[in-house]
Amino acid sequence: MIKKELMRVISQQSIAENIFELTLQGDLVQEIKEPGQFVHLKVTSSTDPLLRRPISIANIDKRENQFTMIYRSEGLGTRVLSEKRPGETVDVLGPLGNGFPLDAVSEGQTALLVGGGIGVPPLYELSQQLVDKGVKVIHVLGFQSLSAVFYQEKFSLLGDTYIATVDGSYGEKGFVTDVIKKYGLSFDTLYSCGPTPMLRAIESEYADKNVYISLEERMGCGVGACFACVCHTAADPTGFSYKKVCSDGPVFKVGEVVL
Amino acid sequence: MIKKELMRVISQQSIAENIFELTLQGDLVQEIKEPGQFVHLKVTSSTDPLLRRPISIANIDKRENQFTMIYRSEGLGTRVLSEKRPGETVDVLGPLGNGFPLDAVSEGQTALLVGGGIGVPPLYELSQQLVDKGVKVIHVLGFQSLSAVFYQEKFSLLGDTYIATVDGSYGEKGFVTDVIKKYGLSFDTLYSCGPTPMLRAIESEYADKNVYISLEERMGCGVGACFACVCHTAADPTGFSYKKVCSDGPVFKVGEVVL
Amino acid sequence: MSRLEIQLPGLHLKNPIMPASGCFGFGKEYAQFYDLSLLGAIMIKATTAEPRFGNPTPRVAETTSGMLNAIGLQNPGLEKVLENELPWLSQYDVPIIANVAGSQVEDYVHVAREISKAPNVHALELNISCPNVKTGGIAFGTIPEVAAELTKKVKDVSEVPVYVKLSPNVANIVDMAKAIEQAGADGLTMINTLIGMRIDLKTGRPVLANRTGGLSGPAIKPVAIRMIYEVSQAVSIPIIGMGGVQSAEDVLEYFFAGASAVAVGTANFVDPFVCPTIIDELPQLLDELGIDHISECIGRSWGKNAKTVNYSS
Amino acid sequence: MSRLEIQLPGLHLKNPIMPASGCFGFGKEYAQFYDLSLLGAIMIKATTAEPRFGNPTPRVAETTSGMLNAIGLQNPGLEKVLENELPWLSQYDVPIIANVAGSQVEDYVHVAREISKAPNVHALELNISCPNVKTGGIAFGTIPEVAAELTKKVKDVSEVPVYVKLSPNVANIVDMAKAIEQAGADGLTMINTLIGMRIDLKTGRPVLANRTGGLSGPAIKPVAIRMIYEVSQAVSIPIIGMGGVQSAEDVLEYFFAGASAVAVGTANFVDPFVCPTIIDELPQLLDELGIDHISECIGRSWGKNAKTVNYSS
Ligand SMILES: Cc1cc2nc3c(=O)[nH]c(=O)nc-3n(C[C@H](O)[C@H](O)[C@H](O)COP(=O)(O)OP(=O)(O)OC[C@H]3O[C@@H](n4cnc5c(N)ncnc54)[C@H](O)[C@@H]3O)c2cc1C
Ligand SMILES: Cc1cc2nc3c(=O)[nH]c(=O)nc-3n(C[C@H](O)[C@H](O)[C@H](O)COP(=O)(O)OP(=O)(O)OC[C@H]3O[C@@H](n4cnc5c(N)ncnc54)[C@H](O)[C@@H]3O)c2cc1C
Ligand SMILES: Cc1cc2nc3c(=O)[nH]c(=O)nc-3n(C[C@H](O)[C@H](O)[C@H](O)COP(=O)(O)O)c2cc1C
Ligand SMILES: Cc1cc2nc3c(=O)[nH]c(=O)nc-3n(C[C@H](O)[C@H](O)[C@H](O)COP(=O)(O)O)c2cc1C
Ligand code: FES
Ligand code: FES
Repeated sequence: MIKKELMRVISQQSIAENIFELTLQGDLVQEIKEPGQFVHLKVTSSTDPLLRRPISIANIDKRENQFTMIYRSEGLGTRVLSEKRPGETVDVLGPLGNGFPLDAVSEGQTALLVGGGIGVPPLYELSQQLVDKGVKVIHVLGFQSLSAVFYQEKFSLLGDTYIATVDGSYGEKGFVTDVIKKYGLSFDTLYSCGPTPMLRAIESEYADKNVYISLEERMGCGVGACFACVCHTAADPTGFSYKKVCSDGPVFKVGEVVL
Repeated sequence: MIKKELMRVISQQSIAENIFELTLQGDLVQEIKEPGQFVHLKVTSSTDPLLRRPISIANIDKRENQFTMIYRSEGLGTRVLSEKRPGETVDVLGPLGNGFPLDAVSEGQTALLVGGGIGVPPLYELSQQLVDKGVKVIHVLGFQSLSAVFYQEKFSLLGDTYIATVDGSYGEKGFVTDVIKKYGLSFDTLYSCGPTPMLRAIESEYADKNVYISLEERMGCGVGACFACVCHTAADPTGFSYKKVCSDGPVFKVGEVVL
Repeated sequence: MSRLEIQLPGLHLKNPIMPASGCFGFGKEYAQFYDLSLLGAIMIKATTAEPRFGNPTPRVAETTSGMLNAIGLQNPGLEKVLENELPWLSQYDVPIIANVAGSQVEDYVHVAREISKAPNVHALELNISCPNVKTGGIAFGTIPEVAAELTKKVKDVSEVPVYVKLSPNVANIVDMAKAIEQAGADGLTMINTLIGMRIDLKTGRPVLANRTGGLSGPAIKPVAIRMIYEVSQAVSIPIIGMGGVQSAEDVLEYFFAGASAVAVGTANFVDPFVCPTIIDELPQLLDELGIDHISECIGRSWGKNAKTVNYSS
Repeated sequence: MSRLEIQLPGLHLKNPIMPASGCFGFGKEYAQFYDLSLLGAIMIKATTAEPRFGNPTPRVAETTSGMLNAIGLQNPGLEKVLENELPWLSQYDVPIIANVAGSQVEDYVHVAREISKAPNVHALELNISCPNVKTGGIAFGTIPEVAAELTKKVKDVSEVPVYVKLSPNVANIVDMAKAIEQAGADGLTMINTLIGMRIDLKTGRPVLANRTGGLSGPAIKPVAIRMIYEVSQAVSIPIIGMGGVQSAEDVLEYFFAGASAVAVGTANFVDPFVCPTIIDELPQLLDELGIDHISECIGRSWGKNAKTVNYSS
């Protein structure tokens, strides 16, 4: 069930250039169903900024009633969010949307988790849950440059982890798809979250495979009411049928929607 | 000289119902010339609220580089201001305007200081400077009710202090002018700050006397540029001549401007 | 009788608070948060004769204390609204105001005739002012004669009272309102969005795929208040006001200006509970202001030239 | 040549930043804060033939991320402006744009003829759009023919280029702009304020003594950007943009939309140093965006249908 709660800031720290890790506490945590779901944040009680900001859930700790998100300080909203200190509160609406299906891969099989930039965070909770389930995980994570890399060690503890940077300042130079090819990584299921061009590349390479992707779109309500975040369905690419990223997604099976 | 400075909050406390005493520290304090001048405050870096808020200077401590103001939490701006904690900063523009002339009364003479509600604060600094100068001060302070009364003791230490409340819940029941009459208080110079109806009453009673009043008006710029705060001059009550409350005032000699 | 109750043509409102069209879909999403029967009414998303996909994304952009939208009237079309959405809503004890849109007169007339037959549709809201559709929409909203003509035609076929939604993107809102009143409209709703734009410095292009969009939210409230103040004194049909409403205070400011009910749009996105919260807070605010019944607030700010308001119970 | 330098009819601007009319008086007050020669230009307070006291107070009211004003064109009148204000300003190395207002054609023509003779007045800004004067003002700003007629008459007598200030309170800003361009205007300035109102719940009355006022500040920026985007592609005279500008980013958003210079109004009240601060920050922002000269930004957002911009150096 979707809740709206003033959650307490437990910790906030910068973990890479303009990248922050924020942990919040509140009962809303008990409602989270799957990795890949997101929350919609109101960072101030003032009207500037006015709208909520969608941020993925990167780590869940139900025992402590806490969850963690990782976000980049981009514009006004995330900058204000990055100034929150422990003890302060954040107005959280969530959990929202449908996440990555765990049952799309079975114990003993291999899952390839492919993330780009701020698309990496939700894969961390996913990876932990897959490992708990006995699935072999391999991570391929793309970043702009060394200064933007985060969570490499954490992912490494869960499975093989390849890092690619666009400028080659760290790990492999190039895109995540290059890395997958170069090392001939094979998998039963691929889960991915990142910029649309990356998702398109994955779609064209592995259309025939068992692939799940998480999309980004500008949002209004975040709950399916305003029609801000729709995309065409692949079945009817120019017609009237549609999916809402906020409430039908953000995770879709590849080939379900038009990227 | 008018400065714009991010001043540090030294202390903030509630001293009566919805009334707060706020002390700020910064070099701007050295620029303050007279009691009755005011500052123009931006209470948030966001655009809501957008405009600055004019607040009088109630106490000056040049040695500590601090000044104190006393304000009522009215609407959005003063509510946000009242949430500032020590260590935080406030964006202050000031000192602004012309205050109460000290040379309008000489050593050994008597000054009557008449304040109403949030018009009382600037009289406190005025009273101290008059006493330093060897002037005998008498205070007549009007409030809505007991819960709104503040600084009675502090004023009492400087001179006779009469309190009037509109509802009679404390001190004399009625208006400050009633109290002045009732006790037949006489004076060489009268200084007053408060709601316009009170100032009008004083004007009509003591037009022939040596009286100085401090006006309130809604302001834009606070520095004389926007023509938001003008009033007609008594010499030309319907013509083109005018005074700006922010830069010509807020203190005027009674009979100088049309109330 | 409840101090929040308001009677308007076709509408018996428990309270004068309703979600604005397009900001509440067809109710399903917000039914997760509270019982929709708490609402005074619901203005459903614009319905057109045929289904519409709407504009490409991005469809929304944030502005200072406001937002731009260019949804493009996406909706499943008249048939599906009649088949699915309205029957689903009928489980709630709340009058529905059907927002009717189109690109030519025939569309409006057709949708109005059919949708006004639905048992839970108690009034129509003619959307002659959508800034986000290339043809129609806006034209109907800027030329009084065209608006009046359309109003007449729709009145002829509608089985429920017809409210016409005014666009603020005009030089003289009073002329428009009068023309529509003379054409037989039962009420007015105002305002729709102002036309605006945001440009992304990184891409150098407008943020919205549609380039321009409709500006809503607190930023536009002063424009709405002014227009309602002017129009409410020039016409004698009731006005449902909207534009940046977020609080009980905002609601009363609208009533003081001359509105008889208020719709809440963008604020639903900021706080899904905003409508029931406002409904809860109104009685206390009335107490603070010493007002017995909210209908006493209608047109309070008019002063001398105030006309008596007789359409509210 | 400086990367901020801009050439416009009559105006050689060191940089494209200038205070907007009515938000800077005649400069004296802000000269306490910085050297006015730092500014690209100064748009002085509206000047009328005779002195004006303006409207009763309260003259300003705050709105969410904006403000309303109803000053009513208070000014000392043409004679005093020529005698005192302009000579005082001539000590600074900054071109003056004289904002000319009136309630009938003759007034405009008289003021334009005389004030355009002042040596430091390099351009006129015809204020045909002041929402706060009962007669004239707004009428000139809403009917294209009337605006064009006035523009012609003023052009005939002015010794310096004439910019016309557009009102946003119209249904079709492009028609207005084209009519004024055809009438011979050298440039456009836009936008003036939107008409708005605030009501005080305690008194039950409008906050402004004038009841309605002009809405300015960040709240209106998206409307200004949209109008400049549309007008700049429809006319070939330059536009000085204004409306809610607070930062270097805002300035570039205006350039991308199609403006060739930008005026800052309300923000001066929030931060008296806002103009020099923006001027300081612009070069770094241009670096971040990889832009050599600010003139390259003009109309960047137009996309395919972009027309070449040739009036900027
Ligand atoms: C489902 C989902 C999950 C996301 N998860 C994360 C995450 O875990 N970590 C992270 O750093 N970012 C994430 N994002 C992107 C994040 O929402 C934006 O970076 C953020 O909204 C930018 O807000 P701002 O105030 O910093 O920027 P501004 O430019 O001030 O934002 C202006 C407006 O544009 C919207 N906006 C701007 N960029 C984006 C974007 N990329 N996607 C959607 N809306 C945008 C904002 O929400 C706001 O409404 C996610 C986006 C979506 C849709
Ligand atoms: C020269 C001067 C000195 C003042 N000194 C004091 C003081 O020492 N202590 C104190 O408590 N108050 C003082 N005031 C009044 C104070 O400025 C207002 O109470 C305050 O601006 C209200 O802001 P708000 O955000 O709480 O109310 P809001 O209603 O949110 O304010 C909305 C707008 O109206 C303006 N406004 C509202 N009330 C007033 C008012 N009475 N006078 C001027 N502008 C107003 C605000 O500045 C703001 O622009 C003074 C006013 C002036 C002009
Ligand atoms: C996302 C969105 C979609 C809208 N869709 C419609 C619509 O379909 N029909 C309509 O008449 N108005 C529509 N509107 C306008 C609102 O109903 C309302 O008139 C406007 O947003 C002002 O109110 P607000 O400031 O409370 O949002 C829409 C507004 C938004 C923000
Ligand atoms: C207090 C005030 C006074 C104004 N006076 C004038 C004026 O005399 N002439 C004019 O053309 N515009 C006047 N304007 C409009 C501004 O020049 C400007 O067009 C408008 O405020 C939008 O810019 P902003 O949002 O940066 O303030 C005034 C605006 C304000 C706020
Ligand atoms: S954000 Fe409103 S429907 Fe998805
Ligand atoms: S507040 Fe601007 S002139 Fe006084």
